[in-house]
Amino acid sequence: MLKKSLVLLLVLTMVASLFAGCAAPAPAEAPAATTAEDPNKKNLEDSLAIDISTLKGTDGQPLILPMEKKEIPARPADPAALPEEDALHWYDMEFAGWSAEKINIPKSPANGAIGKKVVTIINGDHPYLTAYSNGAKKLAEAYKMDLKVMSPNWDLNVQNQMIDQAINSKPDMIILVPLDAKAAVQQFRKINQAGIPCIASNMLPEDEGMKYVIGWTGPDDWGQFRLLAQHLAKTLNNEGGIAYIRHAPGGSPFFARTYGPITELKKIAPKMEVLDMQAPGFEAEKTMQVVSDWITKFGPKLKGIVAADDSAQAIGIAEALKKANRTDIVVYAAGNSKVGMDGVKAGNINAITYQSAEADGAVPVLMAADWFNGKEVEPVRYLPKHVITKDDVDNYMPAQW
Amino acid sequence: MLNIIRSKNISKWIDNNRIYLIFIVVFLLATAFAPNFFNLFNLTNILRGASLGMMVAIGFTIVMICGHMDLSVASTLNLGAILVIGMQPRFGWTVSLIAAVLAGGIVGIINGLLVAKAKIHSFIVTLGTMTIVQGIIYMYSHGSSINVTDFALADWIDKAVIPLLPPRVLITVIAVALFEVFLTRTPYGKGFYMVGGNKETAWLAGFNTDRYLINAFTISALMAALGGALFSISISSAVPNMGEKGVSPLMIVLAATIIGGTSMAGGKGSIVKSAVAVIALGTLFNGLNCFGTGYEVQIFASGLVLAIVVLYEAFALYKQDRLRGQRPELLKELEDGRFKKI
Amino acid sequence: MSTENMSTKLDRRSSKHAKWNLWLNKFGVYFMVILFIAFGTLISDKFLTVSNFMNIIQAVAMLGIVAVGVSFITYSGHFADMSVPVIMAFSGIIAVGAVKYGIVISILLGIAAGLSIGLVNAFVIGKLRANPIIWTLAVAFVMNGFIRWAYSGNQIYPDVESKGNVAGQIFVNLSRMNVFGSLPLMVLVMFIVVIIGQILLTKTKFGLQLKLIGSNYEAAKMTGVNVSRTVGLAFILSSVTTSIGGIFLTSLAKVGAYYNGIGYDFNAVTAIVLGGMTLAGGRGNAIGVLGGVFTLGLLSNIMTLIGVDTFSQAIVKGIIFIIVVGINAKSLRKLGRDDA
Amino acid sequence: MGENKSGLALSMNHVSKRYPGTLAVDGVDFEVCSGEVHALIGENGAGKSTLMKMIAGSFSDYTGEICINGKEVRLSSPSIAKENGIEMIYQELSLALSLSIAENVLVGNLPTKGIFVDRKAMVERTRDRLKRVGLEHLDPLMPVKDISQHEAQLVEIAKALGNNPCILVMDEPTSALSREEVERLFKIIDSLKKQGLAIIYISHHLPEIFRVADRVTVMRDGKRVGTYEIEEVNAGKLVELMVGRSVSEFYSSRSTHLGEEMLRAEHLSRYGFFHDVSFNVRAGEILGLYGLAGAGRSELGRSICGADPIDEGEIHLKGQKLAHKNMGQALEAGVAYLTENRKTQGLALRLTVGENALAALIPKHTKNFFYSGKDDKPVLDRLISDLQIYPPDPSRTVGNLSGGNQQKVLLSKWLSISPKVLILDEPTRGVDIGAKMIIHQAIEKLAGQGNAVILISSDLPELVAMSDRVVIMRKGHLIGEMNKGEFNEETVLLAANGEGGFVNVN
Repeated sequence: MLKKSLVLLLVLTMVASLFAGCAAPAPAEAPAATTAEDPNKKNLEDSLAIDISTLKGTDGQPLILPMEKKEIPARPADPAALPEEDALHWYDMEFAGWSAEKINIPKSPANGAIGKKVVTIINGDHPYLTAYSNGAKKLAEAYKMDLKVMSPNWDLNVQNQMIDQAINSKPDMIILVPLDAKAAVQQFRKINQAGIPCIASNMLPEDEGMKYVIGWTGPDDWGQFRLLAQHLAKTLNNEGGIAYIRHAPGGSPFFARTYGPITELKKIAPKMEVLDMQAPGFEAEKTMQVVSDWITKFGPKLKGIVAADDSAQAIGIAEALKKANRTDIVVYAAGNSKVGMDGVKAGNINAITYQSAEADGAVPVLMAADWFNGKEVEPVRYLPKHVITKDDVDNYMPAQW
Repeated sequence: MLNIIRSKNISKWIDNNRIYLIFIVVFLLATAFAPNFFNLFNLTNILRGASLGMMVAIGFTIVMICGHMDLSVASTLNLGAILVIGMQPRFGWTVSLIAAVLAGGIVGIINGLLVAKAKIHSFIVTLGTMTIVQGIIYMYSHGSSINVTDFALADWIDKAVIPLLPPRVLITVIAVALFEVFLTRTPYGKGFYMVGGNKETAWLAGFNTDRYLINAFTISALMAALGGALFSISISSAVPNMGEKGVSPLMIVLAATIIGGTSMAGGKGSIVKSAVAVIALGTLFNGLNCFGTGYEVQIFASGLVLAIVVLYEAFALYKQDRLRGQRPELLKELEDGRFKKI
Repeated sequence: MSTENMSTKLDRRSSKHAKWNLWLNKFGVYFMVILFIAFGTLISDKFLTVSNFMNIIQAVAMLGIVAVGVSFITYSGHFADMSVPVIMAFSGIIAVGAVKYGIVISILLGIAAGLSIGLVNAFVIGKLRANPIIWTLAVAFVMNGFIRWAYSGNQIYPDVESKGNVAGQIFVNLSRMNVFGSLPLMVLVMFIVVIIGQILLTKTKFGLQLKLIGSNYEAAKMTGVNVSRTVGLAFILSSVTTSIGGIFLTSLAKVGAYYNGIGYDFNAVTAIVLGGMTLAGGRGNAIGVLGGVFTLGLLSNIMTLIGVDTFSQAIVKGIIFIIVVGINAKSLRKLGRDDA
Repeated sequence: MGENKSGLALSMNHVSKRYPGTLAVDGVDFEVCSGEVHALIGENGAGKSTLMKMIAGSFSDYTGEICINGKEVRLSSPSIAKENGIEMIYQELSLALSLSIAENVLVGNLPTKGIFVDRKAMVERTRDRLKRVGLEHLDPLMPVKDISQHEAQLVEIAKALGNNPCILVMDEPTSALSREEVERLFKIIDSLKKQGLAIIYISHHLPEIFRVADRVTVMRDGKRVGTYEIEEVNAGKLVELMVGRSVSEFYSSRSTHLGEEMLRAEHLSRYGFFHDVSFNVRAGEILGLYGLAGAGRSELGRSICGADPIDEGEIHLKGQKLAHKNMGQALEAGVAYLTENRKTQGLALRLTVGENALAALIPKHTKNFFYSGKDDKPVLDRLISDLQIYPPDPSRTVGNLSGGNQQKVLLSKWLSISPKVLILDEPTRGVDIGAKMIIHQAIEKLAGQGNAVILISSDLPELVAMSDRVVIMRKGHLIGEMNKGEFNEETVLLAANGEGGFVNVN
């Protein structure tokens, strides 16, 4: 009896308070309507006057660098029909976003970035993403934007809820780092349907998802790894067997950081051979085990290793090589974490990609600001590509994470 | 004397209904303090987010009532998700949904057979099948996520036609209600409690305990697969590794089931309470997120809730143990003042 | 008369059979190890080499260190410690933070940090009798949140924290160091932990009473065993070896971070159970656990040598795990020592 | 067959059942008629329980033929046995503690309305059944874990009776019951007999058998020794048949040499369990402690040995105050307690005889941190031969031993450390006569070595024969004591009931 009455009471309070709650948000919108033309113009002028070129990352590099151009080839009729070693097999993954037809994109208010409310939803907790958030905050501060960062800790279900929560708080812009390229489609669609402008960041969504966003910014994983592969081929004189330590399955890096170099090497150094690929996760000891097994299995055939991560994975590789005394094997990895750069400096890693986490976070905010300021925004904005080697690693210290 | 009885009853009542109290407290606090928390949109959002956990909690609770543990629910959920999306382009929604759920059922039957017939500890069996199923999922999807471009169903399933209850939530709520009725109101359902409470007795009373266990694991896997499938339908895509990073749905459901009052020893538990616990945890997360707190605070808070519940349970058990067999007339003697007060 | 003879004969045979089964249960995992070694030798001529074996052992050394500690908990019938990952992360991050005070203090503080979680577990589970899995899960949640909050989601580095003193270098080298020529320190520590674990389990009051507790908690209590202290000690010992594992892991990864140690909870249970310990408690030993750890290492090694991809490896591992445990459960049931 | 019996309800022809390593039941013929109480007796391990489990359908791999009402059936699962009208009351309680009484009583047979459980009918039906065993005061919706053990035993009986069986098997149904409850049970049995039920009654209590049984079958070593009309035999004959040799005098009189005071309890109280208990026991003395179920005897024993707390009062051991905080410290001082729950609290059933018997010795054999096993073997050999544990193999798993041998192992755990004061709580419950004698001898030997024994037992002949002095508890109070020569079974029982010419010492 007591239980029943409790449930009844609970339902009643819920229903009653719901109606109270529904009525509440209404007055909040009132002031927006009264805003006059003039302050808008003033705001735009102030916003345009802000100079962000002086902003620097914690590594001393400029936070914002000019965008790199990328050549977009024609799409083959059926990319999936091509062999996996062919770069065009991965066309839809690599060149997503360039040719997407935009749907229902809100028009820029062109009234200045200052004071705009932006919600950034990242995909999880990781030191890289901490640096990412810092970069985003730095730029938002420069533009006096109100930036809120949410993290779903790698949980897709939670990220979906956070998107709804973000929509519910009616921001001027949502920046989303999707957990997954394909699941992102529906996420962006939802934001788009809510009428909120949206920018995709870091993880490149599928072409289908790019329809709903103003643009995407982030590292050009494929391009970076092509660059890395070129460096690798040169070091090894276009010969030798390569093994790949992959990213965690489920995301585009899982493919970009393996098939980027594979397709590139196929093109520029066809004599080089793919020995094996394994995904031991981001654990040094497991990677060490895999690489040790490789050394046993392939012996002198193994000439180079490409890893998707320059910290734990690269450490595992270095340990295995050191134990086997194989100084001849070259190591290439993505990243520029502190651990990775230390590795480059110590000679454990031959080269890593330059992927500034802070810039990764800052560029989408910049894109948002540009959009608020009424500027033209390109659909894709890559971070600059660069391969860090022992020669220039000092320029990128101290590391961002 | 009357006092003792009354206080005993109240504490018993609180004990039985603690999850509702926790939920109300969390809900009221969030309503009072969290910005943008209390409106239809957000509450629908909470329910939508909780529906996956609620669906998984149904079967998980039944397995736990039987005194067992199903660690494979997270993998099974992924299996349901990946299959329904993977098969849709060729077979359409209906067939692929049925196939996905049935595939989950197969995992459950294997779990059940290994636990009931091979008599291996369920913790171990499901730890093994968890790995195996996850491997199969990766093989099926080649480590990639997959999607469909047909959004019609996705839009329908998550749209709040009835306030607070989009179809996905409605399906979940109906499933919770049906299974609760099945479990507590039908003789067959009661059998799960019997099997969990004392397997030997249940067997001697003529229950086919093995079949009960197999059924429990099958229901668990079916519901997990269904939950995963519905979730993936709602986003028109499936990710092979939900829960591999961060906090797995398994841990959330496990925590919720315990907070909801289901005993790990078996024989005790309620699906509705587990479901309410999932919603309560979702509300806690959502409310804290409204404040803009980071994920660390949210996980800290839910851990704290779990810790308090576990401590309270341990304390209640300890007290019960201490007081078992006390003679009321001797206590009366104490009250009369023949002895020093306790 | 004749029937009596029959029955005694039967008795003797069954007793012999029982002893064999018992032995199989205790050290059967090494049959599997031998089986795998034979199989590995067959499939690859590079398998049976010192360096390959060193690789295998070194790769599982940290898991071995952790698993032996956690096995005390399993042995006492308290399943497993879900707070293993946070203990590893916490001890590592504290050790890195303290590296500026010198390497000894760093390691001691690191272990003390892990120990502090272990002490809480020991009190709540040993004394208050909370459910071990759920409690340690709650601790994992709370500590995970706490570490993230305390370090604002950042990771910290031994070389930065040491402010240039040599301790940072030593810390990073802990997991890379060789002693006695070419024996890695980690492997040495693993063997020491196993030996100490084996002695503790089989040769001390603590171990024998732990066995009693694992077999029947109430009976142990009514035999005068200080159950809360003994169970608590199991959790404390587990936290100590887990901390050691965590410090090695952090040293290897060169960063202290909240995510270090993920997966070690279930991996440890896998190794322990493969090694012949049953979740019901009171059965198995540390040497068996070592065998379980070796099995996992060998399995990965052989599969990579054959060229099995990551996904199939997971499937094969899961199947072998279930089969091995199934055989073990069956042999125990034959003995009438059904744990189910 | 007798005239009042109407045909065979059950007959078993040459049935056998093999466990790994032992032939537990070896070609036994057994039969019960409708309207008959057929007692089945034998020592522990004689095969009675196995035979009964066979009837209950616990085994699918027995050999031989079982007929019910003349029709051959294969009783391969409990549900088949139930379908054939067989109900069983187990020695060990088989109730699900977390479920309600109603759900336990009506298990497998819940009343339904449509597809749902009919709660109202469930409660009513349960109430009816509880009334039959005198438990009408219990709420059917109360969880079983909240009722006492003897009530649970009656619930168990109510559960079996409720299914209207035609064959009822009772395995030691009285072990947890008080005298009044036993008497009520016998009345129920009488009326069931009149209704034409066939009842198989297993018990170690010979007086009970002479009270209820019509015929008796004796088993030994898995074989049937013989079946007799109850008028044909007497207690001595039955014991002889069970043990296989003549037992001239069951309880030997022993000469006691009482030493100094060993243990003195002063105004001990554990609030709500027992209040203001004072008594003493001397070296070499066996002190009987008697009381009806729920009188607080076991609780007193547990508190003295430190398993439970003491709220008030003092214990003196050899004149010195015993300030123990837990059982370990009490043991160190020399006070041990043998629990009445052999299986749940006494033995680690999955461990071996040796490991169990030496469990209490672990701290003593630990020197400089390490346990030294070198003294184990002589101690173990002595214990096994003293107590005649069978099989005499310390590496056997205790769980596979018969109940009597398990009890011996439990006792050996305490004998191994020869405590100054040993509190024995029901040391021979559910134990056959042979084992009982050996246990009694061991207890007397322990006392003879100058130790004190406190014997808690519901078995009145045992208590009266063994004790030098008896103290009586009633409802949580110690109400008096009687010296050797002053007490017999009747006076002790009357005193425990609060009657008779008994002087309250308080």
